[in-house]
Amino acid sequence: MSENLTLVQAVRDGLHDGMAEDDDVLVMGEDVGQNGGVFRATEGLYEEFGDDRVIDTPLAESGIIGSAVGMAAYGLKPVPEIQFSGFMYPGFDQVVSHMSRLRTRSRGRFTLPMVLRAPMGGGIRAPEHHSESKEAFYAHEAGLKVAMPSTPYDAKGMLIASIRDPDPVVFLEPKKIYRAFREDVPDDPYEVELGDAAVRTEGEDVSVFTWGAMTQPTVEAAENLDRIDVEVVDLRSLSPIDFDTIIESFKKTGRAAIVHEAPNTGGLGAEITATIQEEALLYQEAPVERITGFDVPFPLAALEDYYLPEPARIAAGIEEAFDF
Amino acid sequence: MSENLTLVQAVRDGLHDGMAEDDDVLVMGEDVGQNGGVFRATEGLYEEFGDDRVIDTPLAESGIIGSAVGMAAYGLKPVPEIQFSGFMYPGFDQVVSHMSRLRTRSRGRFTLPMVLRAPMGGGIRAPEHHSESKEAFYAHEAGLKVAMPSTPYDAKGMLIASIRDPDPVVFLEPKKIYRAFREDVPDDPYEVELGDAAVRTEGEDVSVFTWGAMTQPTVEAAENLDRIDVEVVDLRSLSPIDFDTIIESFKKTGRAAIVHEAPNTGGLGAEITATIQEEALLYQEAPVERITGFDVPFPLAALEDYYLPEPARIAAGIEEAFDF
Amino acid sequence: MTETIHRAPDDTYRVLDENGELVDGAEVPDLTDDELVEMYRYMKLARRFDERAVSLQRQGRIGTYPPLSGQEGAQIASAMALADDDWIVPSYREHGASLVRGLPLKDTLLYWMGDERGNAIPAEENIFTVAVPIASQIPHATGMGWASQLKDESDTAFMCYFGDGATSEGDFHEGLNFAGVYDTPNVFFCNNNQWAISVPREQQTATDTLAQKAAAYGFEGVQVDGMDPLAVYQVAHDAIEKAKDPDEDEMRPTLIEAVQYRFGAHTTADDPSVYREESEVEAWKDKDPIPRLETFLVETDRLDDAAIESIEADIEDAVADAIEAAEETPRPDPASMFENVYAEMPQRLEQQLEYFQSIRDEYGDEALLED
Amino acid sequence: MTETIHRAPDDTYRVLDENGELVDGAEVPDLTDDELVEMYRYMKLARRFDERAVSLQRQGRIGTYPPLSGQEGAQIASAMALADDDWIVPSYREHGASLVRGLPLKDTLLYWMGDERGNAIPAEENIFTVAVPIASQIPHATGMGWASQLKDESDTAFMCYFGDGATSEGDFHEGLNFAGVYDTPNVFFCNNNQWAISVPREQQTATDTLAQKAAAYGFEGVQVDGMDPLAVYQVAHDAIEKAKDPDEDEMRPTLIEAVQYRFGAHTTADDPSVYREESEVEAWKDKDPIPRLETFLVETDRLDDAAIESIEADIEDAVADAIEAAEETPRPDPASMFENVYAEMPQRLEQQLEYFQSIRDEYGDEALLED
Ligand SMILES: Cc1ncc(C[n+]2csc(CCOP(=O)(O)OP(=O)(O)O)c2C)c(N)n1
Ligand SMILES: Cc1ncc(C[n+]2csc(CCOP(=O)(O)OP(=O)(O)O)c2C)c(N)n1
Ligand SMILES: [Mg+2]
Ligand SMILES: [Mg+2]
Repeated sequence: MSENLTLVQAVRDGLHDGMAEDDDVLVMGEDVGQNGGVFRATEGLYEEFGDDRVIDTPLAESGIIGSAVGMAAYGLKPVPEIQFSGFMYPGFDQVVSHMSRLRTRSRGRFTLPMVLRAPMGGGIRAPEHHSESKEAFYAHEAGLKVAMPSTPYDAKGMLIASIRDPDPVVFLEPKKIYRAFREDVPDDPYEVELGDAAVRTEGEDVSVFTWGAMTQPTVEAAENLDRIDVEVVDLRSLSPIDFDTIIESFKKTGRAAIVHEAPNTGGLGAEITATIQEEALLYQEAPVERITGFDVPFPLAALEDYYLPEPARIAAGIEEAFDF
Repeated sequence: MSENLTLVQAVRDGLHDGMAEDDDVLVMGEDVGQNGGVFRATEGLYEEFGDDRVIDTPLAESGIIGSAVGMAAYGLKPVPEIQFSGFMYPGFDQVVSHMSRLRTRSRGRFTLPMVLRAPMGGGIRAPEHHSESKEAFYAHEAGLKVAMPSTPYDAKGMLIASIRDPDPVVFLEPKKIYRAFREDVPDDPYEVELGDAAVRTEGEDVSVFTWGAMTQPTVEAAENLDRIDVEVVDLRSLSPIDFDTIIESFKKTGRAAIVHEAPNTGGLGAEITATIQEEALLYQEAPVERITGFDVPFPLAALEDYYLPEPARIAAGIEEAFDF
Repeated sequence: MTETIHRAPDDTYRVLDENGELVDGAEVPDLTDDELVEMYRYMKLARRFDERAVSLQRQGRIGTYPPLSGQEGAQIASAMALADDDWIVPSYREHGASLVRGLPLKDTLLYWMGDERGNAIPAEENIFTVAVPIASQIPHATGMGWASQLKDESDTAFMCYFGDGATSEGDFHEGLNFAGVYDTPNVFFCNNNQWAISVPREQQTATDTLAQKAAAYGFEGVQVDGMDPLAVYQVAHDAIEKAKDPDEDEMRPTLIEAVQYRFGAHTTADDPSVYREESEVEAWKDKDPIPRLETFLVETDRLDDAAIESIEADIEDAVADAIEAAEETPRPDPASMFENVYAEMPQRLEQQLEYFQSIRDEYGDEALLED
Repeated sequence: MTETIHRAPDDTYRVLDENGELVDGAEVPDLTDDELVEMYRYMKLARRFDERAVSLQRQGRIGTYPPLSGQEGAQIASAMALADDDWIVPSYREHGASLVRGLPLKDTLLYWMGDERGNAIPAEENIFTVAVPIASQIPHATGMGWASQLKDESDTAFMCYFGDGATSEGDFHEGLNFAGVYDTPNVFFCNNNQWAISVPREQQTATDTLAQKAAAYGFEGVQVDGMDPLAVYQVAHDAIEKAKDPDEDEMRPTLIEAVQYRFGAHTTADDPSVYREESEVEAWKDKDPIPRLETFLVETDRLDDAAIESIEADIEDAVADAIEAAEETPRPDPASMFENVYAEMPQRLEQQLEYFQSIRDEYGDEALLED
């Protein structure tokens, strides 16, 4: 049995099933309770599971993440929500100093089966600080896993995999596509394995690696490019990254582009490019193109379309890689 | 006139001269006053400039950075110190949400001539959280400049350039080499321009890009490698990065290695590699080698030597690049 | 003079009752009739602006907008208590206070239209940029006050605004603690509107009042009826005085908790019916600061129907003009997003700008815009 | 029963005076003679361990180490007040409290020798890992207490330790505020040793006491003489009781400010003579908790010279054994740094481990070590 769901509904479904199958799972954060989350990602959970498992917290990100660390160390499986990924930073110390490394520091005595969810990215005409894409921060921090689904099916499956995972996962949800399209999503819980990329479009000429909300415009750009046979790979998991799939695709095409909305310098596009040339330089026929956000603070709504890679700019980048 | 100083003494000298030439410059942080800083980087400043300009603060990093933002916006030039870069994170929100972007957000009405100093990196047998190397976080954040000197001369010159700079600078000091060696440092204030790399050793075979405390072992490794003519470039400035010098060197050698102590995945080695292949793929004769920290939390003292790249491992990496 | 401030944190200061009558023993603040009418005018203007902004958002003419209706008393009166050289350090909901301080309504609109120029505070106005990350502006305000002191200024106060939810953030704590330690000339003005989006004040903290949190910093905390503009004015005025010129045994900073209510949604993206009862809203509407002040002014012969009518006409025009000016402002130049990142554009950014312009040239802006 | 806790924040609770005499009207806590002697023994052991550890550091046999001398009264007595199922959530200076709770001294040494295995708390002990980032453990303690409540446990208390400096951090504020809101079974035990490295308590905050900061969270804050182990025991005991089983009108959490002094340096890397007078240290040494308790025990015939001697001999052995055990522990396997990062090692880490082992094989460990 399945239902036709948007991505945010699939997130909600994943939370629901995760809570239903394991009493230790709980959801906490600002406005996640009666309000059902500012994006409705926790809608109805409060009514079903009660205020002991769907907890409205005070407005304090370090308190949320830090107390979730304590809860997880004490045997619960908290799924804290940070309302927007741009508001993770007041709690960033708890993420990088504790969440990522309690297992290491205690040599395995204390572990953190927790999932830190946050809507991320631009594209919804949101106010300042609401549109950031800083997945590179989390992927650079050992001890964390980082996931970013781009479809409703993956959203539910990866969220369930994250909740069941014994390690802490930063689960970033591209809010631009929260409601962009629907997909059949099984009613029962299922897992989409963390660490596995998905080939969205097969092709022979250029490999394009992307994730999150950039997957859609990348597939669109690929479709528009009649003369180039593009392979689109959606990484989905940003730590660990599925380099096997990346390298395999690249060895086939010898040409690649990477699309992400995060700023160019120091974004994960650099990591992927570096690894490609480490593992497959002899296959490389052209520079790997990076089609990314610019090295500027994410602009307010009036200019955000110009900041975000969209099909025309992506196609131009793919053509560069192809025509080199 | 000059004096033979260690790196930390040169930092102190730079602070001193910066304060002496401009009454708006002030130093603030935990234990920077009477105690002279836990590394003595502010020694004697309290006595000379008084407690209005060398200010011991409460133990609160967000308070320190946030109030420095307010001070700088109001016309002062604060130089806050964070005691160890691993303790930047409680104030990380102030760094990425405000310090980096107040100029942008106010369209230039408010600007932040401030320098955020912090000792960074491993190698001094320090306790947990005292050895981090996370320069990639700051370099990924538009609006910040990031500096990391590797010599006493540069430390003073870059610090003065940073203090005079109209924009906020994150000034990271590799504490492993705070007292490792001495160098003649001019008594008078001078600038080492931000954004300029320094070629430490010229060579024809392999270009090695590094910064901070890794410069020394890299130069040592280069010297040990008789059969390979190595060029060592110390980036010094990590935002902006001097890509002109990098690309020029690479075009000459066609081979490169990058040495940093930060974790491999998502470190700035990736950025440099990606840019090299973007700008000079046709010159590339071997994969760019990354010789870095591992993707694990920085280990406690007993194992830190194994974590940090040292001459043997660096030499092995350079050989890989050469022998490919 | 500072009896309004030296009081128990739960001893709420009041001047006007809900019917606009002076409460027993209360004194009208030392304001001229013109100033009192001006206060009224600003409150009406802020209210009218708010109504129009909400409706512009519904029509898709501006983006998400945070309404302030119900909170005009606290905002306008507190801002009016400031001297010209004083500063305000606002959150995102202080259009009212900013208006008093000289920010054109057009700028407020531009900002919520997603145009950064709306946040480019005119050079002569002592208003800090809008801060969206909750409580993050509090250390800035402390730092500004501290800087002013270090510069040997002695006559400037810094009024920082934030909400009830903000009191839970670490930055509230650190900012107020620094203010206590350095005895900075700050007034911390908490607009306790009972809700942080859907989280009620009672779930934000276990204390009876927010004012009592000042005990953790060594200075005074006081509650004021935030729906009573005259009470707010007096308390703000006294706190500002104390910030500039405290008595021997007084500390400069004050935490003011202005108890009030947000009549509307948290922002236009919010639906409060999910989390609160309409009856609660109605009960608070009985305390609406505008009719309250109006009654007082009319009954004390400071205002009459003709004046009200002319004020209303004026306001209508002012808001319409602001909307027109905002809507007539050409959209920002896309290339402007590369400006003001640094004083001087670094080479890599220049390259990105060049590439950006070449893409625009090649494909046209249309191709770069979402439909 | 909780009169020790329901008192003004500056009404410091005391049982023994500086000479080890009961203060007027004070009661000796309900402890057996054996328990009282045990308290004394633990304090002596902690002190002796501390002396040896400092000297080991001077000899280069361990790394940087944070001494606890002067603070034994607060640490030992508070930890002894806990039941077996209770937890402690320490900072980096609680070797004394951890010792009482069952952490082998050998582990403490290993940790400060830079061996992570020293932080691998034995599975049966209810001790959380050491937290170095100041105040960051406070939200953890709240989260653990909260989790215990959500699991319907009702008889577990969570004692969180931190210093005076920690009270300035945002995490102190957020952690205590959450504890108030969810009424968690926590005791927040502030070891106010007057100094945060070189920053004196008076520069940390403008308040008269740290205890009064509890007013910001809606629960009790109380000061206790932290150099008086019997007073500390009683207050900790009562706070723990209240955490588990509060009266109708009580909240579970308590903030305890234990006023005490660090006799030694902040850590072995610190030189306190730069920032504080020796006379201050001497004045506090007059309040040393160990002779104070000793006098009391001797004068009340609970202890005699023979017993003291045998305790001292015992302690000498225990510390020597711990040092021997730590020094005999083989250095950790270098490859162990790749373990325990994740439950399962990801492929890239496996590759890095493989590369690391190949480098070790090729060059030998000597080449990888700094001289
Ligand atoms: C650090 C941070 N966390 C979360 C948010 C999202 N958010 C915006 S407004 C708001 C509620 C604020 O409540 P309050 O402080 O009472 O101010 P009010 O909106 O009621 O004026 C939240 C949670 C944010 N802007 N910043
Ligand atoms: C977040 C953070 N900032 C700075 C430090 C560096 N540091 C270590 S101990 C210390 C002082 C702590 O003082 P206090 O809380 O009073 O505890 P005490 O050491 O006196 O027991 C500082 C500043 C740190 N460990 N963590
Ligand atoms: Mg509110
Ligand atoms: Mg202390």
